[in-house]
Amino acid sequence: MRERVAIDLAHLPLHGRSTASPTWWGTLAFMLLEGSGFALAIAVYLYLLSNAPEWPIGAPAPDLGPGIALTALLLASLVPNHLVARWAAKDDIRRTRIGLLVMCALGVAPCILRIFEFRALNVSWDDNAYGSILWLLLGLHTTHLLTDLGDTIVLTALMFTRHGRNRRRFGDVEDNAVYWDFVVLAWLPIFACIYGVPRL
Amino acid sequence: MRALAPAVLAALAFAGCQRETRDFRTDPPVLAALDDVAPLPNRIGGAPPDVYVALGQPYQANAYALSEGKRLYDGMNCKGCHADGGGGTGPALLDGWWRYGPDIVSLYVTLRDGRPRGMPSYADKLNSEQLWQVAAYVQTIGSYRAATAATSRNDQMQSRPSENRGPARAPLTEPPSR
Amino acid sequence: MSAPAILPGELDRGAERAILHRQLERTWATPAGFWGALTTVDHKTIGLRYIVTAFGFLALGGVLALAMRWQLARPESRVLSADLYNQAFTVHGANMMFLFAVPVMEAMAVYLVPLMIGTRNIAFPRLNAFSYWIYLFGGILLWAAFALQIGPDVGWFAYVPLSGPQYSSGKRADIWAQMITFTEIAALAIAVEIVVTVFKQRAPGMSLDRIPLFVWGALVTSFLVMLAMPAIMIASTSLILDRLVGTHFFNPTEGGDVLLWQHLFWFFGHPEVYIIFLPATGMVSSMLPTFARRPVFGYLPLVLSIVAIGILSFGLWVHHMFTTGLPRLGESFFTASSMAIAVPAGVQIFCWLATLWDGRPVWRTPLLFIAAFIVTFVLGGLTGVMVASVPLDLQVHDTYFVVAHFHYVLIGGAVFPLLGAIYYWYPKMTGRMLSERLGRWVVGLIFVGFHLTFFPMHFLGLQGMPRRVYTYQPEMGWGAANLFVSLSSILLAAGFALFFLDVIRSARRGPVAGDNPWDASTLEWATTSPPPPYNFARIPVVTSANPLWSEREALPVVTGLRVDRREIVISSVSDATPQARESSPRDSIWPLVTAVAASVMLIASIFTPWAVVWGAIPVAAALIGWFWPKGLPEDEA
Amino acid sequence: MGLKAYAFETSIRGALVAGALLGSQTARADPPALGLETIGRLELAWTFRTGNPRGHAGAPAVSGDSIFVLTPFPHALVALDLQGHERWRVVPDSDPRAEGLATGGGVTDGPVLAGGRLYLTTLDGHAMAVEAATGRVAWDRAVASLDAGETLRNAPLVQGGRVYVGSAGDDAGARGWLAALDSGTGRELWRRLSTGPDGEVGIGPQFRSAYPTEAGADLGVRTWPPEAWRQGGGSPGPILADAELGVVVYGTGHPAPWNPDQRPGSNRWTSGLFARDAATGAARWFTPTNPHDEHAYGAASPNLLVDRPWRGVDRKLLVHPDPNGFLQVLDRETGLILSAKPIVPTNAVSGLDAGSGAPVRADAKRTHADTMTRDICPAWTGPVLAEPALSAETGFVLLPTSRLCMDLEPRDSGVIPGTLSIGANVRLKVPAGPAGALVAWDLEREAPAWTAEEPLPLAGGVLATGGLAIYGTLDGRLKALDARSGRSLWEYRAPSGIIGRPVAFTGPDGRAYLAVLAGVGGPLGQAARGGIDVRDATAAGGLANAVRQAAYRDILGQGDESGSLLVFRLP
Repeated sequence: MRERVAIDLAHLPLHGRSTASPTWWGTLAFMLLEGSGFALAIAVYLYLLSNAPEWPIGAPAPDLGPGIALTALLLASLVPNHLVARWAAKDDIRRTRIGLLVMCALGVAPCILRIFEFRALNVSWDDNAYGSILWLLLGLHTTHLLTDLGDTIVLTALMFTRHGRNRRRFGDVEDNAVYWDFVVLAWLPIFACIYGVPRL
Repeated sequence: MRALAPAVLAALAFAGCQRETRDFRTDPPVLAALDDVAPLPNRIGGAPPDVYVALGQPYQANAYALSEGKRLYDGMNCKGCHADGGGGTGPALLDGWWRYGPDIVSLYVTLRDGRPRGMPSYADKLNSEQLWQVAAYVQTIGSYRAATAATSRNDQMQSRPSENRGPARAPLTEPPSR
Repeated sequence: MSAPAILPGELDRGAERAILHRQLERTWATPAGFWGALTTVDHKTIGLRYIVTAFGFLALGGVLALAMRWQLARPESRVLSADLYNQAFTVHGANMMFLFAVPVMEAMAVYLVPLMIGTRNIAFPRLNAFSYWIYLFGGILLWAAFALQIGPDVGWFAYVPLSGPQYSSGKRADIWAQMITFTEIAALAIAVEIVVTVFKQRAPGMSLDRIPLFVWGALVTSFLVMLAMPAIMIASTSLILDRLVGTHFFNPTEGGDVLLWQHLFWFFGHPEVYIIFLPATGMVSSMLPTFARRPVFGYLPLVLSIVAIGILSFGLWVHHMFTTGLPRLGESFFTASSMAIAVPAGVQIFCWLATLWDGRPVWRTPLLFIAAFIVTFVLGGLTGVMVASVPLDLQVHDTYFVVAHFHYVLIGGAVFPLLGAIYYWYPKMTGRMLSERLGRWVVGLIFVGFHLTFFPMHFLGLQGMPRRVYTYQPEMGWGAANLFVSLSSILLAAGFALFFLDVIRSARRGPVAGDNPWDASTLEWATTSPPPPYNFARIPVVTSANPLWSEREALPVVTGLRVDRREIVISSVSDATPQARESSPRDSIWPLVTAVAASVMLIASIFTPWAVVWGAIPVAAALIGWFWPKGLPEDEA
Repeated sequence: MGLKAYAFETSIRGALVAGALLGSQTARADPPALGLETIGRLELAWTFRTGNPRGHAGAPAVSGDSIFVLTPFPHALVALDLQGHERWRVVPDSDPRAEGLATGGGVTDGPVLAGGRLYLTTLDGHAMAVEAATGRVAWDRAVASLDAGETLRNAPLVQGGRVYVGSAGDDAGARGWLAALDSGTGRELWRRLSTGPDGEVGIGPQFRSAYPTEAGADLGVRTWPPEAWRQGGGSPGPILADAELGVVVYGTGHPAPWNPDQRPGSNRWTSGLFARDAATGAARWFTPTNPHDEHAYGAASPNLLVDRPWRGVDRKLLVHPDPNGFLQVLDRETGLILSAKPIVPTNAVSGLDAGSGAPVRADAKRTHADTMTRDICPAWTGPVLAEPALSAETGFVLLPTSRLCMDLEPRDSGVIPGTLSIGANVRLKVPAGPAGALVAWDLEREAPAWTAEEPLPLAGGVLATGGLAIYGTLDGRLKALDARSGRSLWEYRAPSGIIGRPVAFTGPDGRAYLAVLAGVGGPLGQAARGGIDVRDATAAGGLANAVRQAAYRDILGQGDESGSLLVFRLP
């Protein structure tokens, strides 16, 4: 078919940032499908609750200590997270590197607390359905914590190599920050389910 | 064409794999032959029937047979004395330290003929195949056969960690005090 | 004649057309040979592979169906043992739903969507490659298990407690559940790709109201996948956990619930029907104007009904559970919403009829399939309205009436349009036409064979013949009808055999097609058949909903893209204004490596939960290999 | 104070000498008797190891300078002198099959001394009479059939020339019965069953129940599904006799199987209290306490006969600590329930219906086939497993209680000879708070006078003597409390847990003795000795689940390879 040139796009940037980036939208899409996974897991929790004559079943409510500490830590991590995103948006390699190191530490710490959190549930996954759904919820979120931590660590390593000074990588740092927001925010309803609902 | 040779080889290797067969009905002559155990004079251990070996010891590594055994264990009131392996009126089975040893033939003879201290005979209640199934299941309770096949927990009150949960459970290293 | 060396940063502006093609070829082409086959990320190669694999599974599933019909042809037949029959109907159902219907629809989207919206590759092409491998390994898992006689034997929806730890010994149900995981990972990956491709990679000027209807169908389907498939992931994961580590999600004694399974399953399972059906309607809407020789009637109502069906499909799941004794009010609600979905479905059908009515129909094979689809689907829809009413559903639940109903909906509603779509797009995919003469035979045999096979099943169901029985007694009086059904199924099989024959034969010997054999209006016909690795030498600019009909002299295109790296145009979501020149990743072996590592982890986790821990390490390593920059021009920004 | 304790002749568990009356009658100025002041000086005189590892329930019998111990199955009857030397030993033939029917640890009780003879029953179904002086077996009768699932657990009751023997084995689907034998020859005089037609049960013209629900022909058949009464359970518990009224009184066990949905109906005459004519066995009255028993409670708990004023009128009372957690006080002439108050935390039963005497069950704790009901209190073992005692000095009834709860899931089960058709999955649980307590019940106020809490359930009987309450615990402590206040006065650490009942007596030397059997076992102590794998929460009737809890874990390792008789003496 014959063609006629209508527009010249040479002026466009070689890489789109934020909403102009497919990665950003891809991250959003993954958040949507994982979010619907979280929502369904919570729906399972509420469904089992609605069937049970008593809740929690055969166990005291989970101890609050580790859970509250972890929630506080996650919420606090949002501040450096947004700072890193801002520095990355400004292509500030030095601050981005420091910020990512901080975020690595803030990714490891919740994982350690999570170990104590599993112990604080006061119920094993094979005791009853209440224990099962608690472990599933916590396990599901832990998977997200771990994957994002792995992502952050690899990205941090990457930023310290010659590939770091690249707008594409700064964009990755921004997308990673968006995903961390999701991991933190997805935790809040789960936290309410695990710790709040048995105390109602 | 070069890719074809490995594919054919792989298919042949695959064809050699063991199939998990589930016969819902066993031939009567096989049933009769399955009862032909040769226990030692003290009735502990012994030789399984030839047909059992010829069939490839079909009960101990077959999940279906094991779960049939578990179903019978429940239905034949084994639980009344041995609970879910923890014992009670009868001795515990979970610990694997058994009065008549871990041998499948011992278990078969125990189930078929009973034992003096209260273990009844099931010879007139179960056929030989069912006896083998229960014997094989009981063996898995004591962890004498780990591995390739296991039953899982039942949809009922949780009594002990699921059979196939986590790494295989090793028998205790010391006999428990009696 | 070789192309001159490509300079770093070189643009496509000045080059002659032939040189430009060679430069793009060098940048975009997958190397020939085995290694190239393993590493390619070309959406066309992967899409074709996907389609061929899916049809391969269709053929396998069809053979199983024939085996079951052979067994059921006579009362108390001994062709298949009870155990084998259980596996046969389970593998048939699971195969057709998870390995054929959903993947083939997504595969068609993988192949067609980038072409139809005028871009050079799908978004996240490596994820696309990964998706195919994972899908393939999942399919092999199911069929290898069946060959080893450890195939699942619990029905394609694997209801607990039958599939639970107590009643389903061995690893059969686990294989079903893990096969689900494989295919869901594959489907979710494609859904993400399609959404991002449609949102961000449309040719400049392709605003929302110029998107081809098939792309709309694929887009809404992708959202359905992202919202519904997590339900089955949660369900199958819970089932595996129940079976492997002794959780109690479905153990009523310890606070679990067996109905929870059905809720989760049908929360996915009902949208699943529309995941299969919506792309099919999209295909119909895209093919119809070509053969009616006029733009589709009611573009906006068609788009709105696709979206409406997508939304309503989430409110229907309980109508699969009417016999479980739910509260009356809930049943009434779900009956009402089941009826409500007939409205957008009806709007679509009337739009199609209006398009035909007003056009000058050219009765080629694809249009014949569309006609077969409309007739059959309307019949299936009618029985659907019948089973959506609680009293009748109680009567025919789990009988052959339901078998007949869903085969009418699925084969009539999805397979007929799909076969038409294969006839329609085959020239684009291969450069050659399928035989029109054989095509008419195929339509005839399949249409007649289908109705003769499945229509009598309605009566068998009303006579009380239950589903999933491996035999029946002569006194039941079902023998004659069953024999008739079984004989008719040979006719249906013959139609499919002829179709496969034509497809294989025409790939080499069919008449050469040319760029646009049907004189169609959408962008995929603007490029060569088959398209080059880069799809379009220059990305088109879209000025209407039927660009090839409105720009008959010369297609407006863009320039200014680099030829030394794989470059695509990123455009805005609503009106497709160009925003950036983005790079598209090169071929890579890492998606395959990751898929192998993930498969090892998933299959091993059927046997031990520790596989998840140890198996995650190679998966993570492979992912790092996948994403670590290699210093290529594509990494520039 | 108008109070008379039927301590010895009518003793439920055969100790000749027990309780306050003897203590006070034989008291001399010097040497001192066992009492509040002297208990601190009590010291161990000697021990005798029985060589039997099972649980040692009940008490030894004492006569003059001899102590008689019947060891658990396989039994040996041993006569010892007061220095601990063996005089003679009788080892009856034993049928090892009895072990397979020995539910709840298979503890037995006895012997009983009467008229120079020792009467005993064996687990494998024999009733025997042995000359106390020589150890010669006077007679030996097989009265219970192992083939039918019957065993003998409770000590016989000897009174008026008759030996009363009650069967055990309702978990094996056996019909419970009470038989009377001639004490001279062992000839069976009559046998009455707990289920079946009126003729077999002994319902006749003499039968007058205080409750209208008990009237009607063949209730023992009609309140069951067809033929289900043939394996209906209802084994008698400990038997008491009132010579004045000429009756024997006992509770019947729970119906079989456990699953209530397999036996719709009120399942007469299980889970209730029977009074029978001592001479003919004809039923006088029956008071149901757990009709259509859903929790395997039964009513076969050890009772007390007390004569005291009740609301201003002198009455012959039956004090019955029912397994459903309520202490019931009945008029034993009519079977009318006068009072019912919970003695442990309960939730399965909220109270008694005044008109029918039937318990009012809480809907949340009802049980059905294949459905688990959680946290039912009390557990199937009931609150009182061993003999309570009446403290003569205070008038309090001393109740050794356990406060266990349970999760119960009844399941369908069939009767297969030689097996136990329990068919239920059960887990015992220790609720928050102490698992046991010695409760001093004030009959007047219908409330506890004081409660001595124990970390473990109490499974052994209580001795009330000299103003003291003496009892043993599962973790092997023998304790003496002040019966007025519950203040702890003395404690001794035994080599094994105690489920036996202490006896006090005065020897020919005039010194005060205390004897008790140590040897943990029984339904609440079985796990201590090993042989149970606590990884299975349902092992040993669900006991394993309780033992896995921290509160109960102390019991592990309390078992000894052999039980022993501990004999204490005041200096």
